Amino acid sequence: MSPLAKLLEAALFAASRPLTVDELCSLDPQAGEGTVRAALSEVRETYATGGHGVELVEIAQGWQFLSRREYAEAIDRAQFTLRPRRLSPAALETLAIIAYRQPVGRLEVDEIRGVDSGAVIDKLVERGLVEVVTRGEGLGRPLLYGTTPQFLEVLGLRELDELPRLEELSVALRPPAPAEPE
Amino acid sequence: MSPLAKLLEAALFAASRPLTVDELCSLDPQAGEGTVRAALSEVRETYATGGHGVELVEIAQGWQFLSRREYAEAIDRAQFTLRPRRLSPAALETLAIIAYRQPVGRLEVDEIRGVDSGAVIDKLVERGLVEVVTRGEGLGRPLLYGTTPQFLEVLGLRELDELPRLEELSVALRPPAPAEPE
Amino acid sequence: MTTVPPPVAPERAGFVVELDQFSGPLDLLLHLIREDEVDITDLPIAKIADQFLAVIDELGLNQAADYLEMAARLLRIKAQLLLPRRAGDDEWEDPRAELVRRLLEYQQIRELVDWMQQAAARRAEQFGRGFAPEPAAAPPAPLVIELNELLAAAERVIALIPEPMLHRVVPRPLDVEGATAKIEALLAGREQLAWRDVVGARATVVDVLSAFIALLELAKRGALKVHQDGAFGPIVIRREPAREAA
Repeated sequence: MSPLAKLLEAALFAASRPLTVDELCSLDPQAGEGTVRAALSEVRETYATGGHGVELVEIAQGWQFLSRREYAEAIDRAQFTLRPRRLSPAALETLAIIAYRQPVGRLEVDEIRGVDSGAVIDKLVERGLVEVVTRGEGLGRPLLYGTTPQFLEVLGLRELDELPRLEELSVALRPPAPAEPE
Repeated sequence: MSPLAKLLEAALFAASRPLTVDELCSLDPQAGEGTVRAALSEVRETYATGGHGVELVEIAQGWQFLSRREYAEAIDRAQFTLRPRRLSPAALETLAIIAYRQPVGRLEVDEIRGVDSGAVIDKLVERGLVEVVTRGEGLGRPLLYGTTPQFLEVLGLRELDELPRLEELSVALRPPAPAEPE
Repeated sequence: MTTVPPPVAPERAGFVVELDQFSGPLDLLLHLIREDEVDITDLPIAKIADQFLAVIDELGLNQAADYLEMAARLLRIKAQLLLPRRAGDDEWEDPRAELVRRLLEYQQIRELVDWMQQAAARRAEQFGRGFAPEPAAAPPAPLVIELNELLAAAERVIALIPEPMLHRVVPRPLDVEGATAKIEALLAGREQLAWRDVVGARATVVDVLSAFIALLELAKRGALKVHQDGAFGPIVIRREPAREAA
């Protein structure tokens, strides 16, 4: 490819949206629109004929690289767009407290962990692992949190009862009150 | 290029971050790691020899397409994409200490820098460069921090061991040279 | 001659977290040492201490704890060096040694920072793919949690809980009565207390507030006197002579 074509290729790759011909012209003040259009064709031809997995497509009055349709499914399946996530130790701790003590309020979680857990709880809610299940008694009627069905799903459990009963848990993470019949 | 190479090309093009070999393998459950690595080389060769504006680079324990250096200025000037914010000296100091001493607690960082580093560490966590990796022993079981893959990405490193070895530094912690007459 | 970057705006000087000029007291010290072109390992402490004090004064850092602490350290070393010592005393340890070690270590960090800055600048010359697929179309990131990870987290939480074990957790109000009783008990045994004796080393904010209010209350009642030699000095609590008999 010509130097101008390579510059366009680099810019189209790096841009966060389709680029118009005008914008592409601004990359090289010396080059006229005709030259830029010719270089653009060069890039498109290279990707069209060279047997590539991506192609240069005219879209929304501009130009953009897109992966070819035939690969879309495989890429979707691999779920690359977001990095597979593990929970941070802080999130796991908070989740453990909520799982074993639910329904439980933020203050109580803070007290057990010894640090402010508001942001961590919000993240867990965002991820659908935890949700507000009710409001507590007392000052301000605090929101009480519990785990969601998705929590069970991620852990591969059918029921909350399947969570292991550690001996120590009966001491430290014992539910605050005897369970009420439902 | 082979069909697998084209699939890898499409996936690497679509991703806005480095993809690990494991992730690339998940694209085609039939292909083994050896086949994937061979196809990866094929893609890299294509872009290395074909006179392209982008290249396939090994970075942050994975692979990523990046625009070639020579086009940085033109793309930057045209503002088609945001340049990452620069890190302050305080942030870099803290990062250096965490990178070399990980897992490391806040108090140790404070002591080496001679200042309270809590706010700086929080910022680094927020930017995804540093994360809590575990808790330490001892009083209050302090949170211990380590660097993330994104830290490698920002510095353009493949692995942590590409950081300079402490012995290579000119002012390494060894006895100073004999005093010269003044 | 010490040249210092332009001073910070005075209104910022109260609680200095991060300065534009220096990333901390060690950075400032290193700046002074480089300017004077002296050897770190043979630090001219008296001169550097004076320069350090002059700079924190000029920059209005008189309330920045980290800088003040370093200033105090420098003055102490300076004083120690002035003390006479016997010739040929092998036991003598250079009071500068610890500071020199920290400065060398810090200098090493600064060198790493230079290296990292260059690496980051080089990386910034290359752009990754700017276009990110529509978030709506993207499937959510797969989440991985292992059951044993969750259990390990539960165990960490358990280890965090101090004895005695936790029953029902409610937001704790100030416990002024408890603090009052504690101070009275301590004073029954001793004439004089330090603040630390009252609150202990692991006091929570609630403990500190409770103890402080209790102290003020007891002082008002004339049961004790609270004395502090100067700003930020240690707080001394003295029992008042048995007026309660009156």
